[in-house]
Amino acid sequence: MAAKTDTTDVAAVTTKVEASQNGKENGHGLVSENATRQHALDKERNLEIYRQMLLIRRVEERTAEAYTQGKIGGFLHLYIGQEAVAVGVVSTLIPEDHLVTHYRDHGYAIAKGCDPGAILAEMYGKSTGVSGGMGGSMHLADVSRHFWGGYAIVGGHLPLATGIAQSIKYQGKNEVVICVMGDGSTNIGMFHESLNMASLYQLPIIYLVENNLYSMGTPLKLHTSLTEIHQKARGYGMPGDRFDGMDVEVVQEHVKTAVQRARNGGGPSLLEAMTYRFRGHSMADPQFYRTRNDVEEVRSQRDPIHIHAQRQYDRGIFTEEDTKRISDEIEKEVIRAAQFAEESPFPEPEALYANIYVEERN
Amino acid sequence: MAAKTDTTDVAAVTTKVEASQNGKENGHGLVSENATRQHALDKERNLEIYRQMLLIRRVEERTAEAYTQGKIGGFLHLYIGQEAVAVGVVSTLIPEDHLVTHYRDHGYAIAKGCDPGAILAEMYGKSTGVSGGMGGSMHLADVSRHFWGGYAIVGGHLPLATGIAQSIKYQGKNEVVICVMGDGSTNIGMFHESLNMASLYQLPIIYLVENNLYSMGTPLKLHTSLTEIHQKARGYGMPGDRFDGMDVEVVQEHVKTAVQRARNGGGPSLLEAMTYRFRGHSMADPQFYRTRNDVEEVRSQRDPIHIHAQRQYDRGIFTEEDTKRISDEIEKEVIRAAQFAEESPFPEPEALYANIYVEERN
Amino acid sequence: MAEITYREALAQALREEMHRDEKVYLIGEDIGHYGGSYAVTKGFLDEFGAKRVIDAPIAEMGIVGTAIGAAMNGLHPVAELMTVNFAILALDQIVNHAAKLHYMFGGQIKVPMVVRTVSGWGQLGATHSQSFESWFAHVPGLKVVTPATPADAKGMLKTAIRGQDPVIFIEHSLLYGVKGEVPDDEDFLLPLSGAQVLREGSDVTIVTYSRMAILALRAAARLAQEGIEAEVIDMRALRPLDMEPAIESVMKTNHAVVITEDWRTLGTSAELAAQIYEQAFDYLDAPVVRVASLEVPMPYSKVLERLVVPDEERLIKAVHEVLNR
Amino acid sequence: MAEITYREALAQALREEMHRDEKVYLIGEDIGHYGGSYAVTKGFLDEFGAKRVIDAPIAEMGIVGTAIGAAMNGLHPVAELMTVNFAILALDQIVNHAAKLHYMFGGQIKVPMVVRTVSGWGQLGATHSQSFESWFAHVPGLKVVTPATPADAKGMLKTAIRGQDPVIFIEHSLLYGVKGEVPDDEDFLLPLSGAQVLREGSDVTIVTYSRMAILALRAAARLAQEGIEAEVIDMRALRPLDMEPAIESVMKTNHAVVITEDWRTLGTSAELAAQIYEQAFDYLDAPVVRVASLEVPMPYSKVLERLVVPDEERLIKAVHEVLNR
Ligand SMILES: Cc1ncc(C[n+]2csc(CCOP(=O)(O)OP(=O)(O)O)c2C)c(N)n1
Ligand SMILES: Cc1ncc(C[n+]2csc(CCOP(=O)(O)OP(=O)(O)O)c2C)c(N)n1
Ligand SMILES: [Mg+2]
Ligand SMILES: [Mg+2]
Repeated sequence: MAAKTDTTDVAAVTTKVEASQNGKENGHGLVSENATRQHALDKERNLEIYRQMLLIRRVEERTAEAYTQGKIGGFLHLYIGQEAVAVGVVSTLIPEDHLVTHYRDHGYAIAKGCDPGAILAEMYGKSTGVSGGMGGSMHLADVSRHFWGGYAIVGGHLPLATGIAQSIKYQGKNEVVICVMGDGSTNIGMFHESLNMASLYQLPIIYLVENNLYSMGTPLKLHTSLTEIHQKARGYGMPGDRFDGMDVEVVQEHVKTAVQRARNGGGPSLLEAMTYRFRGHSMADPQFYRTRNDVEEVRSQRDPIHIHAQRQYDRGIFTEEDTKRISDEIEKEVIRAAQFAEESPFPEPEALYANIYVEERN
Repeated sequence: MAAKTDTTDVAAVTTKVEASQNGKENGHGLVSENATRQHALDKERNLEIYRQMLLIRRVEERTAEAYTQGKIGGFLHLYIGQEAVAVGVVSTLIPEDHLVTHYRDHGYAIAKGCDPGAILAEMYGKSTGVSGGMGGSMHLADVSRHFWGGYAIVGGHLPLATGIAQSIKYQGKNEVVICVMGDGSTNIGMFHESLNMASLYQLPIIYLVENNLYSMGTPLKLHTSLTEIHQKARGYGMPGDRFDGMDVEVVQEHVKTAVQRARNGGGPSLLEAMTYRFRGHSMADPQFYRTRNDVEEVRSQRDPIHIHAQRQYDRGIFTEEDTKRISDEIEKEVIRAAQFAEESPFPEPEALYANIYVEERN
Repeated sequence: MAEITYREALAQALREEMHRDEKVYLIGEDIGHYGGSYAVTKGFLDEFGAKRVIDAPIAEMGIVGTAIGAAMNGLHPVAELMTVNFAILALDQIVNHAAKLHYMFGGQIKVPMVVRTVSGWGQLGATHSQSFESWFAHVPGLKVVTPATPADAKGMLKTAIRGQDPVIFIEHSLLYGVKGEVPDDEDFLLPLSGAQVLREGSDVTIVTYSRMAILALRAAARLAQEGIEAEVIDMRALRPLDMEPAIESVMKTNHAVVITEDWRTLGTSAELAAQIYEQAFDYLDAPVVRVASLEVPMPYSKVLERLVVPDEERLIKAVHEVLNR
Repeated sequence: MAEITYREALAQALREEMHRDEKVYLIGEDIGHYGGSYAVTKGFLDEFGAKRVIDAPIAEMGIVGTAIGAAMNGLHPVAELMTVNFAILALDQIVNHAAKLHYMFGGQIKVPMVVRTVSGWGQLGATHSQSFESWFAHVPGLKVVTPATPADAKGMLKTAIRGQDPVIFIEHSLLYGVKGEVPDDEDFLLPLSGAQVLREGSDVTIVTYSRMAILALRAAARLAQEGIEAEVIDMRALRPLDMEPAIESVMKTNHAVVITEDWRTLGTSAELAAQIYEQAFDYLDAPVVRVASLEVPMPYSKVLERLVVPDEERLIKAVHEVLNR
């Protein structure tokens, strides 16, 4: 990789951002009355968090492998390094809540409970894929879980998510919508039109920016005038909040507040999770714009999975056995998933003309 | 007209906005040393301001007449009521400075010094029009004066104006660009993309919003989430300022500050002039959305031409004779202009295929 | 049956469908307080309230995109884009989203929505006088309707609103005042495809749609006076495209003129002509003559504008040309 | 003369013109620090600096619009839109502004700029695999170039940059690696219009452009083995459109196949076919056969995708069909 550019700034993630502190406290603040029952709950919940983050990590690693083997085509954007955001966010939702995200969508698909086998099968272009092999890596979806999918036109899904929120309010439901995007996506016109309408109509939606410091290869301060992205909320009279996206407990606390506000009719929010991708933008990325050291620095100090596990060890919630058992299970699960993808059939030629229209003629 | 909607809010213009105060003071603050020389200068400058505002008013009245006589076609958007903004703004500029505005452009064309005859001829579709009869009312321009014209796609001219500012900085010139738009135009994506780029690249441009409380017939608070439009600047780390757009001296003071900042490399600003149109959005507007009283209330209390003249009378700068003389001159000028338009020839059929390309073949 | 204008027919369709189905709502610029830029939704705000008649900000992508999202989650939005010239600002939402979601996600997502928009001209200048129906009709996943009569306007809009797919419904500003017989039956529905013979004739086939279909009828009447019987085919919808009536007609008349209001090169006339050649090659006594707008940005001056858009004279000249008279 | 890739040819053109004229600058997403999404501008940031190689925010309207503004005021911007699929987000700036300003203001404003963008596919899914050249080429005021060879890529890009009008320069992602002879003369300029005969043949005329022209040459070689001599016409530019070589060829071969990578209905193939019929009607022994992409949103799965885009087999089948063999 090239010499480190003066424009990169991993400090933003290596040193936890301000907001993250109180987030952490609240995190601990969770502990309450009946200690042992609470301990069991704590353990169960935190192991599940751990399991999901690790599952995402391992599935992504397997995905990268399959891509290099030529079994997955097109653009492939890995979520490695950002696991705490998807897992933290989804853990604050009820199943009916809606999720819409961009093409870097594998983590959300897994957090929303999609079967890793069906996810890999989609990337393999198999008919058993979550989208029948028609969408691929960038277009995973499971509408039955209100996971509306990943979208590949930057910013294109913001108006859609806003409309879903509008339909919720129109129908008097109390569901909320989470709309995930990257830092680079906040510069496009659809961001402005969507946030204005959401605030104007006080819609139950949270715009969640995963600020991983790069828009593809363009560093944050070269692509946006206000690098404190959460402050863009001010232009819409909307609350904004920034927090450490590498610490799953912090993510949970901050997202929970916004979700509650939205559910109680308090309207939309703009959240900014400070995070970092440990891999290139896509598998094709030569990463001229940052150095190996940049990546190593963050990975070694701020790996979200390590941060979570370590805290639970320190709190005496996890034992080495717990995490060992889980990673063994996940290893098997990933092998099974890959096998499922491998063995699944490709779509029949008939699939070509299916689903262009719901009604061929009307 | 329909019953007054609970959503209109003429108070915003009938009661001068906060910012306007200090503006006014500074206005008086202009007075300096040698009183009599100053008095002469003051008089000359203020009579010119008066002349331009009244000329706009009379030309617009004549334009409306010609439209009802079927001599002007298409959409016609009058500037009556907003004269203080165009005249105040242009009076703070040097001739090399650039002006780009929306389709409500007659006032700026006149303030930038275009000949009323050529302006009316353009609306008549005559070859002697400022744009050769090809543009019409919405597309007046005189590039030799760096008046880049009126644009009819809402928000469409913002990126263009931003690019002109970029070319100025690129070439190391010290000119500035004024980009005028309406309140409704601040909701479109191009507003966001333009302001972000202008702030990111610290371009010499002032985005001036003429907030006349309506986006066509949609009241301010129904079309934008942050009705204090100047505060939208916060989303771009850009200074914002709001002021009374019915008082030409206030306009001058506030615009001057932003122009100086831009000229000195201080980057872009977002200004909001509180104003009101005394006519419909266009000649086709039935104005169901406001009452005659709404309009009368503002017109009677806040007519920009009256405010300016009255202050000069009070300050002993203007005499009745001065203003009478000027309005007589203007009356003649408008008659001459209309006559010029009437008598000018229509374009020859050849004009149809001229100017599609600069180079037919290359 | 009642004689009403194209505008009233559209208003009837919207009103009836909104009363029929709570899930139908309208969103667009100035459709409420202003009363609709072409007065189609005049009175709707009072009748249905601000929840179902939404005065949107000037945000074409937001208007269409939120409508798509609402449709995905079960509503039936009718989004209004003031004119087709501004619709191209929302093209990403229409082409990259509305048209693709059902297919791209393997059938999981439906987008039952209508985008109403308007073509037209009248000294509005270069940016406000364009026709883009050929662009929308080029895209698989969209249905594109271009009604010429009040009856079609009502019947096709009602079907579009009750349908399950995204429909681009393109009206014409110079047709709003045109009157015609329209059934007042609340279930008066017309298919979103299917061309029609508006006038029978044996000498030449005129293939067209929208306002040009009305103009063609007038030209046909004049041609009749000189003994030329023109058959006028109104395509009515451009996707899906029903060429059958046009082909059958050409097989009978052996001569075809295609007339459209958009630019000629790569415009709608190219596809209509190409398909006539492909499907009636051996029946054509002469090349199909295409009549379309001149290829210039629309000039404001009326003396030039009137030269750009096809008129009866140009159509009649084209008929003479194809008949070699 | 040197053998270089299409990618290198484009880089050469940009580099030479930037050295020649200070007024030329580049703006686009990831053209600098990333090195260009297709590596065309790799190394440019170091060579020319951030003032002339601007890594823009993701803001297609802003990128094109600011470039238009800079062009209005005397610069010669080359705006890069990462792919044509995102270009439709900037369509308003291109169609309602770049294409119209010179005309609409009576010749007062000039827009000397180039928009470089890319068509292509390769398991990129429905929103990333489209071709919209027919849309740009429909618009008076724009010039539209679709080079198939490294030499055209270089020579036409240089002319476009030195020109005074807005040019939409559409590359093809699957051509970047293709090599060809390219003059290294710094003033190697090629006209922005003018179709060319890439291969002579007497039996059938294949009319096409961009990547399909290369594919047509391969198909023609195979056809030759069965004794069919195909003449291949590369249109090179779609606006202005030069039909003469195609028409002359058809007058000789009496048979034509049009092959394009965009969707068939209302696509580029419609206009090309229509004009062949119009100008060579009496010379055609059979209807022109159009080969184009199947009318579906592009599926991701490779087993389906490969059925959508025209390949040599489909072209050869079409030639057999038109020759009735
Ligand atoms: C409208 C549009 N423009 C450009 C692209 C190409 N593109 C895909 S991802 C990307 C960068 C997005 O960065 P960011 O929003 O920060 O998300 P991240 O990849 O970092 O998660 C770009 C430029 C696109 N897909 N859509
Ligand atoms: C992109 C676009 N959408 C819609 C329109 C139609 N339109 C013209 S003016 C206007 C209202 C603009 O209001 P505002 O920006 O406040 O300016 P004002 O007319 O009040 O000066 C609308 C909706 C347009 N010209 N362009
Ligand atoms: Mg990012
Ligand atoms: Mg306004």
